[in-house]
Amino acid sequence: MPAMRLRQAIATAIADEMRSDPTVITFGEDIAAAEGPFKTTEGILEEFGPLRVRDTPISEMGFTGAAVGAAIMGMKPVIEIMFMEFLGVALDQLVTEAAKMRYLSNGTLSVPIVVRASVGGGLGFGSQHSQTLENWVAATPGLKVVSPSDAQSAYSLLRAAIQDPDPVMFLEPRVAYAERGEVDTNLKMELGKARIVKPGKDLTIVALGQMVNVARAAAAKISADVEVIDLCTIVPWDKQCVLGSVKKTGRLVVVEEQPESGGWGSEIIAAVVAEQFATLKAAPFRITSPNAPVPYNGGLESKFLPSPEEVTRQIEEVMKTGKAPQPWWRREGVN
Amino acid sequence: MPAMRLRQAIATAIADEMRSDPTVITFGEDIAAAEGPFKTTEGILEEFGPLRVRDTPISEMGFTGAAVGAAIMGMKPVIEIMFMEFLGVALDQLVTEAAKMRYLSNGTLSVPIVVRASVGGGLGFGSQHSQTLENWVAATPGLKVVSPSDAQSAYSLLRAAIQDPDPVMFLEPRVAYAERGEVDTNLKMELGKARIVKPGKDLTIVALGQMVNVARAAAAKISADVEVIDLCTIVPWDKQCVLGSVKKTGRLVVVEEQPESGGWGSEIIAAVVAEQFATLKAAPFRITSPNAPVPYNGGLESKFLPSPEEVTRQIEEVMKTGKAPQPWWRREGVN
Amino acid sequence: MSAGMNRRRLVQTDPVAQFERALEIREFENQINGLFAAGTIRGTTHLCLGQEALAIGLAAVLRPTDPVFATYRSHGIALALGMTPESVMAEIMGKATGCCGGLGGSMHLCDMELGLLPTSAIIGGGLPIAAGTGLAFQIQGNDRVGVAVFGDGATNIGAFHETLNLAAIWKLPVVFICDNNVYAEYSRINLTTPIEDLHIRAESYAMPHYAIDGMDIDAVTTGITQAVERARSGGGPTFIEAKTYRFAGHSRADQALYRPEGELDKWKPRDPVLLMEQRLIKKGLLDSETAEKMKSSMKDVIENMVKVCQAAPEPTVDAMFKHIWTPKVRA
Amino acid sequence: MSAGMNRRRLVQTDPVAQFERALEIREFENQINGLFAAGTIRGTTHLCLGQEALAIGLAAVLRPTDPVFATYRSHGIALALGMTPESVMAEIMGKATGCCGGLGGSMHLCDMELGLLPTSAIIGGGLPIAAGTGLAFQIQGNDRVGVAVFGDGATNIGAFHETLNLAAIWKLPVVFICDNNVYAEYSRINLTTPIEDLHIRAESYAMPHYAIDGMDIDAVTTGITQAVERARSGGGPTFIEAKTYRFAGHSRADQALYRPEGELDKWKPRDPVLLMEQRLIKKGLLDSETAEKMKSSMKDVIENMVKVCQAAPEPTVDAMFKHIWTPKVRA
Ligand SMILES: Cc1ncc(C[n+]2csc(CCOP(=O)(O)OP(=O)(O)O)c2C)c(N)n1
Ligand SMILES: Cc1ncc(C[n+]2csc(CCOP(=O)(O)OP(=O)(O)O)c2C)c(N)n1
Ligand SMILES: [Mg+2]
Ligand SMILES: [Mg+2]
Repeated sequence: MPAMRLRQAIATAIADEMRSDPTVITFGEDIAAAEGPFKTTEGILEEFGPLRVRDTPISEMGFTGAAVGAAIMGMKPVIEIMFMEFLGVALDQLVTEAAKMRYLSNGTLSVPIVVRASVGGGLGFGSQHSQTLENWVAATPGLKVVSPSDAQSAYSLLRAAIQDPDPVMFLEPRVAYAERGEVDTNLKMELGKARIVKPGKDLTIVALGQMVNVARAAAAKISADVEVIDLCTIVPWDKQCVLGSVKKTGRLVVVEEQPESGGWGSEIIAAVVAEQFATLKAAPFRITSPNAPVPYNGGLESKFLPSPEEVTRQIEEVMKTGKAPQPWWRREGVN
Repeated sequence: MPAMRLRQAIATAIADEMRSDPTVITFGEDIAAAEGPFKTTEGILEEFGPLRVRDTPISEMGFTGAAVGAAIMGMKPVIEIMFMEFLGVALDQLVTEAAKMRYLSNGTLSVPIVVRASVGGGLGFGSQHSQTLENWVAATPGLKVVSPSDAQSAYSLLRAAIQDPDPVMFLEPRVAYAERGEVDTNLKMELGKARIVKPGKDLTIVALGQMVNVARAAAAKISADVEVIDLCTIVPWDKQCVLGSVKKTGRLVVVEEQPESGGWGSEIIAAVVAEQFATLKAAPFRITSPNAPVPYNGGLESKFLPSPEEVTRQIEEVMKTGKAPQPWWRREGVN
Repeated sequence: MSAGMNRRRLVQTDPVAQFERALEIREFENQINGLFAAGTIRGTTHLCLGQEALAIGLAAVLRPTDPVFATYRSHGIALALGMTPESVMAEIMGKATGCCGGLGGSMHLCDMELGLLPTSAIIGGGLPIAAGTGLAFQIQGNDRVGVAVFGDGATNIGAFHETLNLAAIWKLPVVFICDNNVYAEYSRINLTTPIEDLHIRAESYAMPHYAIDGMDIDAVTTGITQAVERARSGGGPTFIEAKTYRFAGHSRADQALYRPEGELDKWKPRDPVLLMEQRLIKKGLLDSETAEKMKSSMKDVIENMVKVCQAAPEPTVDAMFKHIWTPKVRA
Repeated sequence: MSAGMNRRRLVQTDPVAQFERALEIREFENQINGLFAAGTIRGTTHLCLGQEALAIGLAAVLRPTDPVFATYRSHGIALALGMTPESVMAEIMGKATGCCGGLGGSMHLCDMELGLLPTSAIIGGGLPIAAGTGLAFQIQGNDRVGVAVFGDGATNIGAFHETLNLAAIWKLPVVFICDNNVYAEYSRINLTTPIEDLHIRAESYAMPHYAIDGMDIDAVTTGITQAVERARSGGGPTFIEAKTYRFAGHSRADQALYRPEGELDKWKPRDPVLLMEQRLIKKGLLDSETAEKMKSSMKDVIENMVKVCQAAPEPTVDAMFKHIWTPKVRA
């Protein structure tokens, strides 16, 4: 099994899909000739040529819409939104057009597009280039929302996303683009299915994207036997897997990169609590970023993002007390 | 105390603020000469003239940004996004520019804008004109999100929003524009403060916008003594009020217009569960719309939105069983 | 051949059938107007009175395989392209027999057999999608053409700009048709747009452009044909501004009292349906008597159709969940 | 008077000070380049080498009360407007002494005393905001002018189109300056934009427009003056295209290997700093020897400044919560 960087896994998935399906095309800003600002489309133009692989003007609304139009006429566009924030100039096409097109065509049209976007903090890109912003797309029936955490899941989930007949938002943890991992190109992963990346019996952590590694690192240090679930897909999320795990452990912690308020993690908690209230052994809670813009300064940005140390500390505490601990910014009285 | 329609309460609040503060200005599509597609700006152009009251081209990104610019140069723009969905072409300016401007100016700038948008279903406007979409804006540190439920709260909250030094997203329940209520123009309401619109001791309902009336109607029928909280502000929401209420009742139900997945209600549940897990007497849960686009057909749209009957039924059930009931679409096996 | 395809073929071949279709649209819109005024139908609606020639011209020139992305103001385009009055009216009434099963409503019409993509209620929403259909055809190497129809007001939204630039730089087989009916909601175009001839905006993209008389079916047909042929033969996109006039208000409740006095009267003699009739009579293809008969029988047909639709079934509850996700088909 | 205001006054009055400031920018950017290459600074950065004359010209013509909304590529504009190298460098290093307390970074510079609004890292993000500042001035009835500076690539984003139209229809006192440095990231302008002279896009909005030689400080000053005066005197907005050339890559890691062979060399004799020097010497305001001395002493100054910034304190944790909400002030 070859080890490759996450960004190479992305490029490999696109290439493999383009090879096996001539309707797959890809475009975005500087993804063709320059092979992508994050080199996630290395070799794609060279192999598949300028008809199927294109650079676009800086026109996210225009090219996202173009993807929708191409999709309903038989193509499978995979487009790149360089930083998730740029979807703020194109959201209409994804949420209000693409995700409702099947419904409004009385089921006669499908919109098989994949909108890839790099997300997340940790690289010193500042407050307009470091968020994950799942909330922009998470409450959209008709749209799937997926986020890999390593090279293998990037490869397998992206292939599944491209094969999916409906629009998929594919959130790539930017900080992990350079990370290497083994990739089995035959391994299939299904959208909507979570992965248990570390089994355990005392407490369930649900994490996503770059927080999966944080959760894993914490799990290795925590004295209790923690189960770590890589959610992989936020919409539709794998209720069965999470409920099954919490049924076993009785304890639930969501580790989420988004700010405390308004993120996808509360959805997991609310759903689990509604279904398993009686059997929970401790208060379920979220470990998140604070309600603040992502700071540029390196020290602050590390502090801002949930860290293995913070996760460890909070989980040790809930194991002891059964109560939801305070996050660091309340503990330290800074917010 | 005069009785007025909610839409008149909006116009009155804008007029009163424009009278007392010459920096308040207002613009949007057809809000001046035509006095607003929903007549929420009746009389404003006539009284304040075309310098301060303007019709705009169909350019939501352009005029939302213009509001930001005018705000940092000393004005207080109140702008109208006719239907919340149209923010999909302008989100960048609100979330990525306005809400981060104070932070990125090292505290030297404030952005006192109010972005008004009509929201919600019930009027047969179909899937692209009927959503509430709080999720687009709810996870944005720096941005307040407010929604009135009747003429009084529309008046008082809008005045507070205009007076607020930071950007405020003001979501107006479209279906209630024509509803009348008494308005005390001296009554002040603070952003971030909820209202207990019906006290009770057995169960806490948290509702927002047009769901407040639904919750009230249900509360009147439910055999238990239900407390109904009109949340009024989603960001920052009134934790103290909700926690205080649930402390008393031990039971929490959120009635929310958004689809089941991804709405603001789960945030309330997650926060309450984290803090009051040990004292809850029943599983907290949400009563929402299903995960589907808003249907046009009248019968279906009524079914789609949480109704007093559905709320009553589910709350009677949780009072009996302590368990979260199934929503109608699972009960009826249609989804 | 389906009823819709038959209806489409008619407007493509027979000038009298075109006139009849124009009458049908006119009568349909008048009925809709009455039904909304009476409160029989809920929601909102946007009539195309005065814009019938553009709809007919589109249907006459385009093939059913050329997808059209239009707006909430598309009853006329839907009927012209061949959709049956029943499927459109039932949709507007929210009936299960409507083209979207009653879940879309007046603003959301669709018939893929005839090339009508789901109309969008978002200004500018359809433009990039139409460009995208052209992108698909370019890659597929066929000679299909994507078409976007949108209003004068839509030329001020960002998506318009981005789409025209993208279509131009990629030389996509697309035709952009701006139906300049002088108003965007309650605002006359001059109040929001500092130029008179919108088509000159195409200069920003080095895209061919021209205005056509949107009230004149022949001018419409010629103008669209030229652009469609350019697109089909690999010549890239064209921007057409069709000068029309909105005879009705913007939407259901609007009386259009904001119009300058006399403006409507000035346009009335240019009524596209009237012009069609006059031209057919002049050409000897129609006489006044027949025309009058056609009108009154069309009234009956549409009135009957309305009754049929009123009696049609409502959608069942499960319908609202039916078309959100594509069912998984395993290879 | 603050150090910044003093620095601003200098570039407004003294051509040799302008040259010195251009040298400062040049040296600053070279230092930044080295620091990033060495990995001393994290994140990303965008150099303005080749675009110094535009920055200086802006600062020379505008008053500190005329707000400028620029982009992530604004080290030069910040220094030209008068910000101290320390406040910019410390910001890029994430230090508490930076203009944004180290929370913004290279892409987010701001100094309201000098009229630099927080630069935006979103393409087109600043355009409508600049228009909005003009709206405020129009209502307030003062003679201030709002300015947007953006790249060639930004002329393809929807916000550009919406903003120019809005500014034109409202006759706002705004100047739009497109710094056409030939590239948007790794794409040459001709690959994404089907016209050569971007300023003609203003025709779509009936807005005055022209190109200026962005490498020539005199042309820049004259061109901006004309537009600013029009705006100040109630004549509305202007669109200026400054033709420049990006001498460096797009951002930190970029070697710009995609450039056509010889292109950079062709532009090198048009280096704006070189042209300034030549012109001053020709005018007898400077001699070569002094110029060389200025260069080497500038190098020392900037190197020392870097050391000072490196020794500056990091922001404390509470800083990240300080400027999210405006503290409530009760009347
Ligand atoms: C993004 C967006 N903004 C605003 C609206 C509200 N709106 C609906 S129709 C309309 C006027 C459109 O005018 P025009 O483009 O000329 O088309 P017409 O209605 O005349 O056919 C407006 C502003 C919308 N649907 N979408
Ligand atoms: C909406 C948006 N899309 C894409 C980007 C990524 N991006 C950053 S700089 C850049 C190129 C901009 O080129 P240009 O406008 O010519 O400015 P320059 O960098 O040359 O100064 C791009 C595409 C962005 N920041 N915002
Ligand atoms: Mg119009
Ligand atoms: Mg450039």
